[in-house]
Amino acid sequence: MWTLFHKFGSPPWLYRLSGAILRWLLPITLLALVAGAVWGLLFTPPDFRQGNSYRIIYIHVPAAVVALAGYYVMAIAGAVSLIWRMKMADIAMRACAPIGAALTFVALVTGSIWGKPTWGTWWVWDARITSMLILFFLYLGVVALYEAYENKALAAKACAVLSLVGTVNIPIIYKSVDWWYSLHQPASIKFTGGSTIDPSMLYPLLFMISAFYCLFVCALLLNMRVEILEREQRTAWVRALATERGGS
Amino acid sequence: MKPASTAAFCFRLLRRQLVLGLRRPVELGNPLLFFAMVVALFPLGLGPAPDTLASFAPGILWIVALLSNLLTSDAVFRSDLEDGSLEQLLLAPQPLYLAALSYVFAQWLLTGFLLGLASPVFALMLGLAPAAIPALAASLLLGTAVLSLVGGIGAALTVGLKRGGMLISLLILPFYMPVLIFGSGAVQAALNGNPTGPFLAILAAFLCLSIALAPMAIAAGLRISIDT
Amino acid sequence: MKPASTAAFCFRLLRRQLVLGLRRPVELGNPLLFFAMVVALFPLGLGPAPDTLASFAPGILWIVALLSNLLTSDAVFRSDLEDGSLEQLLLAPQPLYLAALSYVFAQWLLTGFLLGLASPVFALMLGLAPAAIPALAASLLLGTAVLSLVGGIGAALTVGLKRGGMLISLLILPFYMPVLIFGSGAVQAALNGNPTGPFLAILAAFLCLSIALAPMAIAAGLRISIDT
Amino acid sequence: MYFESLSAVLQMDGHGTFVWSAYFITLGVIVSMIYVPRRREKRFLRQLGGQIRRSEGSNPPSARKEV
Amino acid sequence: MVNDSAPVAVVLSASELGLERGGRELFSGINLQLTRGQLVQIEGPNGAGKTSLLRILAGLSRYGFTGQVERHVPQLFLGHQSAVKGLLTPRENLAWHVAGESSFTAAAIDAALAAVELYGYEDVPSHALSAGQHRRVNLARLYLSQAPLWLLDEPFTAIDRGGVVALEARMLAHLEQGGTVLLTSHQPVAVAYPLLRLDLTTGQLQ
Amino acid sequence: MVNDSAPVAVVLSASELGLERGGRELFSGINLQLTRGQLVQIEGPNGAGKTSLLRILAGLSRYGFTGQVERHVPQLFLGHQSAVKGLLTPRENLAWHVAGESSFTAAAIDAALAAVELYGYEDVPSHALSAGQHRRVNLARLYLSQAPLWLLDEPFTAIDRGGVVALEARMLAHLEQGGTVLLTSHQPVAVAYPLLRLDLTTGQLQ
Ligand code: HEM
Ligand SMILES: Nc1ncnc2c1ncn2[C@@H]1O[C@H](COP(=O)(O)OP(=O)(O)OP(=O)(O)O)[C@@H](O)[C@H]1O
Ligand SMILES: Nc1ncnc2c1ncn2[C@@H]1O[C@H](COP(=O)(O)OP(=O)(O)OP(=O)(O)O)[C@@H](O)[C@H]1O
Ligand SMILES: [Mg+2]
Ligand SMILES: [Mg+2]
Repeated sequence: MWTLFHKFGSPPWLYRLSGAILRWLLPITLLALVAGAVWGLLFTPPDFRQGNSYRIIYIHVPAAVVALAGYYVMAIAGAVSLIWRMKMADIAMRACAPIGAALTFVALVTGSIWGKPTWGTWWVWDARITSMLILFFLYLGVVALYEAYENKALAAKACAVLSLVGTVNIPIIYKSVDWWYSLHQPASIKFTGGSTIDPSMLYPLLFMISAFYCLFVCALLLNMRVEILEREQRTAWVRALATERGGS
Repeated sequence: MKPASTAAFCFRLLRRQLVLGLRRPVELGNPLLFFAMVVALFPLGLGPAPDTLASFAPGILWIVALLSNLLTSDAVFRSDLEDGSLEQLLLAPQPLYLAALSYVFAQWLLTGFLLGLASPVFALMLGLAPAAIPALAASLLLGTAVLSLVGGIGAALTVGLKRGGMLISLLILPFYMPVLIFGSGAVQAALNGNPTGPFLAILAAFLCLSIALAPMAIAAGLRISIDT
Repeated sequence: MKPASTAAFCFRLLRRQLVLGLRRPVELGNPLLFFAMVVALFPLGLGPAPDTLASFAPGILWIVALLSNLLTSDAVFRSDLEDGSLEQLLLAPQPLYLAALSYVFAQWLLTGFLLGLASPVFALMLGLAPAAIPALAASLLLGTAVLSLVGGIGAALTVGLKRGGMLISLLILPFYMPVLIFGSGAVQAALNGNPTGPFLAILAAFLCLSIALAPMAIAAGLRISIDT
Repeated sequence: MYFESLSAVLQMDGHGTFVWSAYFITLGVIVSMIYVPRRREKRFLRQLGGQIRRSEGSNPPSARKEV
Repeated sequence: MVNDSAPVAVVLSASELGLERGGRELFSGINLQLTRGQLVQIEGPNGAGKTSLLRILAGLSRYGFTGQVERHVPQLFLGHQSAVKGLLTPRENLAWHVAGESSFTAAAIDAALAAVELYGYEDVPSHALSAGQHRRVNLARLYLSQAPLWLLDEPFTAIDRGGVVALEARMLAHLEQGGTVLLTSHQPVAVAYPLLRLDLTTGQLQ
Repeated sequence: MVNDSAPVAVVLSASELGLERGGRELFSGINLQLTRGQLVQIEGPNGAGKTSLLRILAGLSRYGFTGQVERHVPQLFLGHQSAVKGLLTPRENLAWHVAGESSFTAAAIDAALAAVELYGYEDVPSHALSAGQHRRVNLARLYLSQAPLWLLDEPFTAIDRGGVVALEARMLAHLEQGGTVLLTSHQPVAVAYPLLRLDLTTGQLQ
């Protein structure tokens, strides 16, 4: 266990491992995404109330779910980096933020496109949407803070502090936004309950959610690899790699 | 050498920060003027119909309080970083947790506290029903303390940045939102004749939580910021 | 020694200020993000009911634009004063009037201009009727330029002060108010289906007036501020 | 397959613009999520390789230490 | 970390310090044992890394360097920036100093201000002082503090010739009481006391 | 005001200058005629009023003093603050300098940076420079500017010994080309050139 922990702290090991994982995970992920999209777009019946626009659900919901989970991954990595001073946790945390921001962005944009035919408006201040918007700001905050620091070791520490503050706060934010929405009770617009969803829609949705999780892992590893190289650019193994692969 | 006792040190810091704030209304901002100014803008921008203004007064007052806190938070540690005082503070043998708390407390006294005291005047300007005024003042006093503590975290994390701009507003506004919701909720409840106790209790709980945790985050942030 | 031609000098200053602004991408994104977040505060404070929000949208957007301008214009000359660049600027043989104009223009490009371009998105988020959006963008583009010029006067007068600056920015605020009134008036007119031309023409007239006069006031203010 | 013809797929009973634009925006984001780090990695390795070759070929002109 | 188990004579020890900044190695392999009664000057041209080393020794830089530092006694660090608040008077600046030393009496503060020739300026806001007077407010802490170890970064900056002589005398007194002084300075240090030099390029104390 | 009718040799003249700051009279009755080829050092301890006088002569202080100043030629003023923007690189700082001199070529700027030993730092953001390097960016203007009159406030601050020697050589070259240098410094100025001293207490040039 302890040795595994140490191995995770070793950049060249992680770099090689991630290369091996990506070699099969990335194609599988892309294939699954395409398959899921085709399944959702072409092979499922339309929703009886919303017609075909509901097909957006197969990207909207997975993006939202994974974006939310991403914040916790980021915060855990931040905690590890602060407590055990593990360099690779720094790097993982740093890599989570832009991915999470991109997925949140997808959820917001697709949702807003969905809203137009469904509710006739691009945007409503619904509890879930509002808290997702806040999550978007949180991600952007981490990205911006990281970019603003010139010394990347310090940047990672600062982001770790911020994302830890975020973990304490996110449940509070979510609960308060929920409560805020229920207080104002606008009767006009409501999400349908997710529980009544038909299996013919549920299976492709679950499939897409798993594909998005894989996508998250792939993007995370890809980003970590660059980050590892940039941080370790003075070590012998990176320089060997550069002369071997970048020499041409 | 025996260092000053921690209590004496914190008191000294508090006094220093208060004097600095009072000598320089710009630095820690003059939240009251800002508040008055922005409250005056709302009727101009939204149109002066008294009934709509009054019904939105709780939200407006709380948003303005939040903004004025946001703006002044940024400066809590900045001048100390620029003239080297922050280095000295980090070298002090007393716990940084308490020093951070003193800084934030001084900032709150000069902004949130004053604002809470003066809020009835502004509430009357916007035509808020007098029954809601105690709830407004109480929620502002509690809530702005939370805002100051949270704002301190953002300030500590961004103070050392050469290219940070007003990054702080991006970092901490999301964390301000629960306070806004329950703060304006308390006033709204008072307006509707509902009990305000639960709201104030939640704000107090936020305050306890942030007194316990925020100074730690501030201290960590300052140590990072000072390290070039 | 022949000094640089005035046009080249102004262009150089503009470029310098833009690069300084762009070096901190945060700074650039900041007015926009600030705008987005503050817009998000309003539903949280006032409640999410779409129709009230929409009816308040012109006022809210204009007030937020004004605030974000107020906050950024304070900094136009501050860092230059602190590092001694302002002294050098005042010693330059070229007319200070044009140098001041370059500074303000760069500041406007990085705030008001971007904000005007991005405003349709925020307008949609608040549920503003699409018909009013061109009027909103046009009035913001014109109006924020006036705000930047007027704000520059306040910045120039207060930049050298060790204490008491907020008072003068308070003096500047009355000059912001007509812009706010006509700016939100233009959007309101578009909402009601009235012609927006007159409002925009008045804003353009304000702009001409302030281009002619504000840089002179800024130059005078800088000379005073630099004199200890 | 639920749809009868390609044009039905594209139109989706009038919701086609919405559905397809949502999918294409998502596609764009996903592609950039994968493409951007890969390109950064390649470019970084190429730059570093060049830098190493240059420093091996010629000594830096000033006396300062280059690590 | 203040570690009381070390022998009393050693006030600060550092081993194998190395630092790299902006792709340049500034120094490496610096081993340093400062003992009581030592006067050490860090030598090097502009950009050699003197300030960076001093900040590491003081504990202000905590990330990004290699090696170990152990601090055994309280220290007084005076950096490039003077830590003097323009809005406070010199007297207030010293009385409410943030470094957390013991509270000084008003008489002690006045004596220290007199020693740095600020008599008559105690109650002027510090922003109305000249460049040299501003730095002197900070130097007054040398007369107040009881820390055995002084870390001084260019203490003579902006100080006139008389001031430099007085400062050297103060350092001598501190050294003779068993204090330790580690300083950087581009001006020659004229103290009638054995001066050790730390060469950053070799890492040797001579 | 630049006044072309004056005899060419006089670059700056001041008559009966007097200044009072914070209730203290700093100087009075200063009459000064600076001509081409003069090297003048303003003398006085900390707080004597050297910076204040220099700012009056440069035209930065316009109110609050008595007497007249006439400036006949373009000048280069380097003050206590370096006017170097931390976010810009040294090269950009010089290329986009706000003082409005003629646009310098990239080659001239690089040569000036090399002259102040910043070769290799041209493209580093200036906030990542050491204290001395930061000031050197500003001093590079001495190699670029063609102004005949230099007003330098403590130009040697934070500069190492080699840098001071180079700076003195640059001043000598400027003087020999008919330039004028008026400076303040607490360090001795070692230029092989007749040095005049302006004593602020007597107002005399010796
Ligand atoms: C621009 C913002 C958004 C718009 C306009 C929007 C719109 C929609 C619409 C129209 C539906 C279908 C509802 C129905 O079946 O009646 C939906 C479903 C859903 N949305 Fe969003 N959405 C947005 C953002 C979000 C965000 C940020 C999340 C994530 C937290 C989210 C999570 C979901 C989920 C889980 C469903 C499917 C489950 C259900 O039907 O209840 N949406 N959205
Ligand atoms: N934040 C930073 N980022 C990158 N490099 C830096 C940073 N700060 C300093 N440096 C570099 O570190 C080197 C040493 O700086 P330092 O301030 O320690 O020098 P110094 O010896 O004190 O010089 P001086 O005599 O000019 O004060 C310089 O070359 C500088 O370029
Ligand atoms: N803003 C001000 N208000 C009042 N008095 C001031 C102000 N600025 C400076 N003084 C006073 O003017 C005097 C001269 O200051 P000046 O900066 O000219 O001194 P200096 O000769 O340059 O000293 P140094 O060698 O320390 O740089 C000082 O005694 C100072 O107290
Ligand atoms: Mg230094
Ligand atoms: Mg001076």
